[in-house]
Amino acid sequence: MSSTIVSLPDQSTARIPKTNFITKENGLLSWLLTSDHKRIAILYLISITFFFFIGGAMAGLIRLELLTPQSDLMATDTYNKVFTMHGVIMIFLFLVPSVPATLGNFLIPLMLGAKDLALPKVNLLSWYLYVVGGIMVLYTMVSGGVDTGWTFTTPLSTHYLNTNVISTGLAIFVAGFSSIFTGLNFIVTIHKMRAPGMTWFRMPLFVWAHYAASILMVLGTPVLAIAIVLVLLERTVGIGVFDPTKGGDPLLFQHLFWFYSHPAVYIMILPGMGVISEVISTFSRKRVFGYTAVAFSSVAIAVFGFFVWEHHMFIMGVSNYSMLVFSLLTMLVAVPSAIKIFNWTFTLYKGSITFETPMLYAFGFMGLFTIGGLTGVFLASSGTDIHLTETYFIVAHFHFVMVGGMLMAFLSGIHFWWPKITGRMYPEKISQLAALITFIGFNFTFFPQFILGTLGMPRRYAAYPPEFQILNVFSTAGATILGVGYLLPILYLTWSLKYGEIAGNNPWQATGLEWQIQSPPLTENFIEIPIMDHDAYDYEWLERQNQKEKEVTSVG
Amino acid sequence: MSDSTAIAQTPHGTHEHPPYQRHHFESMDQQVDATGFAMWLFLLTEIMFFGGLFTAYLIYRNWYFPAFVAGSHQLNIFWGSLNTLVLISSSFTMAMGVWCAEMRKQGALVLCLVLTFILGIGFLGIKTIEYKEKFEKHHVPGLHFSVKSFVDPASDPDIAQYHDKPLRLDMARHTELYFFLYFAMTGMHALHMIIGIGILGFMIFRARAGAYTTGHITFVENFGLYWHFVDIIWIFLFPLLYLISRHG
Amino acid sequence: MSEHQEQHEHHEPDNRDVHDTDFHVVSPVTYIIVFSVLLVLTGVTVLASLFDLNAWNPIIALFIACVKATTVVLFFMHVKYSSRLTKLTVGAGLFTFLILIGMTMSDYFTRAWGRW
Amino acid sequence: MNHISQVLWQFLIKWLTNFQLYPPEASKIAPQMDALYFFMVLVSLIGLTIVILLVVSFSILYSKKRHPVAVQIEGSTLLEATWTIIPLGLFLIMFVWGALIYFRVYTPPANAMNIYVVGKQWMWKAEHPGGQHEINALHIPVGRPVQLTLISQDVFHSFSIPAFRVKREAIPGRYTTVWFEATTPGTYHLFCTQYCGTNHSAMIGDIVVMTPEDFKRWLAESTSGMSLAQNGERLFASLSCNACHNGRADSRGPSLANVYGSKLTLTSGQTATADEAYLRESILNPSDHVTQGFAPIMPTYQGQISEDGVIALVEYIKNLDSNYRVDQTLNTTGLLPEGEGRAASAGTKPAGQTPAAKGTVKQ
Repeated sequence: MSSTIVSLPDQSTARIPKTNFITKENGLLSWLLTSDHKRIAILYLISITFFFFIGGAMAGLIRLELLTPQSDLMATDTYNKVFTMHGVIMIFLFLVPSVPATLGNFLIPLMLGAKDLALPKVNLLSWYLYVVGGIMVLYTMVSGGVDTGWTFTTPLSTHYLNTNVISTGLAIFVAGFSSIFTGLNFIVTIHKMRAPGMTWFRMPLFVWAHYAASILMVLGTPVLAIAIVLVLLERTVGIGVFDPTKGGDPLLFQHLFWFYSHPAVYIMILPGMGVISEVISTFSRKRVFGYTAVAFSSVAIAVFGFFVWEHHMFIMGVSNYSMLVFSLLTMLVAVPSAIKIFNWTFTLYKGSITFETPMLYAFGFMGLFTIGGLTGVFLASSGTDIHLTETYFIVAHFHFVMVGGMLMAFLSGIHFWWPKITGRMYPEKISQLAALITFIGFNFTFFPQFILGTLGMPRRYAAYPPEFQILNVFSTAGATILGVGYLLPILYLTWSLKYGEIAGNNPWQATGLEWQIQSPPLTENFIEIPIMDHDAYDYEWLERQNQKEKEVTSVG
Repeated sequence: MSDSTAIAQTPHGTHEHPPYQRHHFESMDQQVDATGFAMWLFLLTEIMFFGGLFTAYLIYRNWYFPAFVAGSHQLNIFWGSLNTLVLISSSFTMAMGVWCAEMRKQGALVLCLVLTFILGIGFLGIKTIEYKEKFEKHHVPGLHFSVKSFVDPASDPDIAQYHDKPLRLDMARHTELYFFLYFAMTGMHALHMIIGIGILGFMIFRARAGAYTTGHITFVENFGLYWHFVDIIWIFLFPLLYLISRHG
Repeated sequence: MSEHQEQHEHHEPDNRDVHDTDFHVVSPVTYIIVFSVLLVLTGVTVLASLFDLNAWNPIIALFIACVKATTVVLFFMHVKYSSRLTKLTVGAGLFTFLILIGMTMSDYFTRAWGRW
Repeated sequence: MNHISQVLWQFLIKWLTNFQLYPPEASKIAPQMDALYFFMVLVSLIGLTIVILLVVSFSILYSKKRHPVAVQIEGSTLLEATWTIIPLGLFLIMFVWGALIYFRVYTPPANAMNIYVVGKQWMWKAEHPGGQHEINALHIPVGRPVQLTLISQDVFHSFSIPAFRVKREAIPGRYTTVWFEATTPGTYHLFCTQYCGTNHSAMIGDIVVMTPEDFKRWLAESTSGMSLAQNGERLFASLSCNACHNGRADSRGPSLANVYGSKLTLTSGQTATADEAYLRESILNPSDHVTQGFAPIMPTYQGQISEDGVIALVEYIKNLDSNYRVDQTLNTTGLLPEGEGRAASAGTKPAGQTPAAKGTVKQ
């Protein structure tokens, strides 16, 4: 019988290798001054988890406030500050770096057969920039907060608020450079550090997705940086570029801001799509259906992503003619996403599917991302956009994409590569339960918001007409469930660091190069640089490899 | 699709590494390539960074053309042209510096870098003179900005040659936007120059110790890219800011 | 697909490589020519601005600036002798830059067409 | 325990009785937009069902238990093309359909009745041509196209009426317009949907749709005695606009009679249509809007008139069909000593001693 089906290797014989990147050096300094991409990935993992829970706490406060129609839990000002912080933290400090800076950082060199990213010191620098940005956000939070909303709409942010816009702006500026350096590092690594034989079309789709996202990071983020610099200058010296009373155009800020912030959505989701490709292929023991189409759709999303930003401004007084162009292009960008969904679905076809936690999260991703993507079309079509934009429909839409999509993908990836990162398995049963809870909680939280939005409930409201209450109650109840779903992994993953089963090199029998080495890997990743002589997701190759190993051990 | 042997790399592990090769690179070629490519990507981010400013410039120039003309006339074309020459010369000396490094001419390299350094300082010096003049004439936006030279050009002898018609107050106010863009763009450019000059100082110091004349010139080469990029920005800033409707 | 070996291309027969890494060494003569071209063009652009050519003034100024920038990129920055990847990178930067400006302008220029 | 469940029960009852998936359709455009909306919902549901069905059935058919050996498949160009082209086609339909509705919402018909809306932190102020002001409310008649001319005094606001399916941002420094025709009398929500600072969620109000008779009664009851155009006339005189725009042969400014809606040739050679936005701009930034044949001598009124004042002036100019009244004002002020004349013209003149200007009659 063919052995493309391999179950977990015998755990009793596996043990954690004595030398690995974690044990190589000890002491806090060895971590803080490391240039090992794997250690930096772990630094990132810890810091983004920290910020995720702060952002999550803010989300909890928002949902609690919205339990009742009046603003009774907190003053409207506080509410505004809370949702601004939620947005700023979740977007700039969690979603943008989530998969790339942790899993991408850890895995891209491993997947390409390289010893490290091309610029290890820049990689460390980018983590430090992230931390500085994060600390500035925390400073903003404790020193009175900021209530611009994460979109910093001018002239509100420049002339009408006296909160800490400047420190927040600088924080985002700094964190933006962290993201630029990560993206730059990935692009260079992917171009220049591939192992012999690792051609473009042998790269795992995870790498393709990161390549596409990195392009967006490198080319988009600077525009956000300059937009923020202009806002800060407007606030400090009052220069008038965005000030209508001085002849400036506040819409220009929107153009510059969304030039980054729309592609940013793809920066957030593309790496997640990369994770899903890996997970679905592994747990159906099958090559990804239409590898080339999936790879190119990532790049297509990245390229088209730059042409669609104006759909955030359809009702803001942009020219109707350019609206037509942008609306059309937005429709086009939906197509590659559809391609991906169907290709993943057909990867299951004639596979041999198992349902471990990463796969459950991946299924969750596919369902929720499909809804998130399709509701995006409602907003891309200019007619329905008029009614639905700036309401809870939009809130629900991007939470389906970002939380239902990206966060699911992130958790999927964390579970999937947990054995590789730590050398230990997570507990399977409870994590499946967590995946289920997350899925249910998520739908409970965000589905009612679609209806709320259609009914016209505006976003960023601390108080709302009483007839919207019941749906908000549903949403808040769901958020509680969702909170449990996110707390569980933190607990059992921490537990598994000490008590988890030992994983062995390749517990999932996946084909990526990262699975062919010890877990946790050595500091230099590969004892000898591998030579790639097969395509990505070549399960027959893996089978031959296993056969060979078996022969060797039986002879020995 | 499956040209698996497309990558011709030096076989790994067979030759000893030069001291400046970082451990994670397989070969010196790979290292040089990767860092050069990274530098180019960094320059892309710089292009986009300035892109936002250029967009703002184009929009407002289009909207408030008379104000931009009047504002432009306030800039001294002599200093502007001189600065262009200075910067182009510094680019030339930098390019020569890279060549000297390639040719392993240590003395000449140091000379070129010092010349570049001096020209860079010169550029900033001239910029300071110009800024000072703007300050004195109350043309710094957000800071006691005055539209006097624009509503009453006759009062301003510096622009007599252009015979500017007085601007109405509503248009004259928009010169503030012009000057803001002037300061933002040239200031951002000057900031890049300052950073560059700082690095140049460090490089002169290292070059005298012979660091770049051993065949490993990546740093000089990449710095050269940066310096030329800053030059290119100026090449666009000069006509856009200084040369609007200069005919009297 | 792979760009690793493109930098090995050599363009001029008189190219002299004296060190172990494979750079194309651009001769000082080229630099001097480029330098003088840049100086001349600076003169031309200043001169052109002194004549009233209506809409042509900014076009000429920008055209000259583009020529100057291209010269710097090609020779001082060695792009003419660089790998296809470098050329592609420069192209990508230019492309996104034009997208930013062009598509933003598409809004501003067509606003006047309708009454909205 | 009992208590809590009772609250929950009440809640559910309330919800089930008031359950709705979309707001009432109270305007002409609403059913059209809903048609597209439900088309999209349908397409989405079908798409989602296909994905879920495929995933579930593959998961069952090809689970490891049933299907222990995976069959490696490369891909299929035909399938690939199918799920590229079908979604693309559907998305294009939605694009065209959506654009048609978009243009309908933002293209007011010529006979629409115009109401000015000023947004400011944190209230909406509607100004009817007859001089009726309302805060955080808008009274409109049923069955008549209503055009809103929106502007903001400070930050971006967004005027949203979910029951009408229309929404438009009020932008600082620029007029925007939207129109609708209410079909059902009733009271509907008005929201500000663009985040505008502390009391964003308090910037709400009621849209009161009334039968034409009720509306007429309401207009009569809530009039402040002076129409918007009359207010404008007062301002016109007090700002001495009539010193130049008096329609005389030797006047320094162009005649403003019947200027609204006409095509103007500017000194720059461009032509412009004198609509509300143009009139507003030429008051605040006159240098950009000098009509051919006139010297650019008009001072800017930026910072001197509030948005409400500009609206009054615009409304006055819109309804100015002869220079007779301008001339009258000028003559009377000319007879009075300097200063007094202004006060007189500003204070007493237009308060209804002459039959109301045409604009006020219009509505």
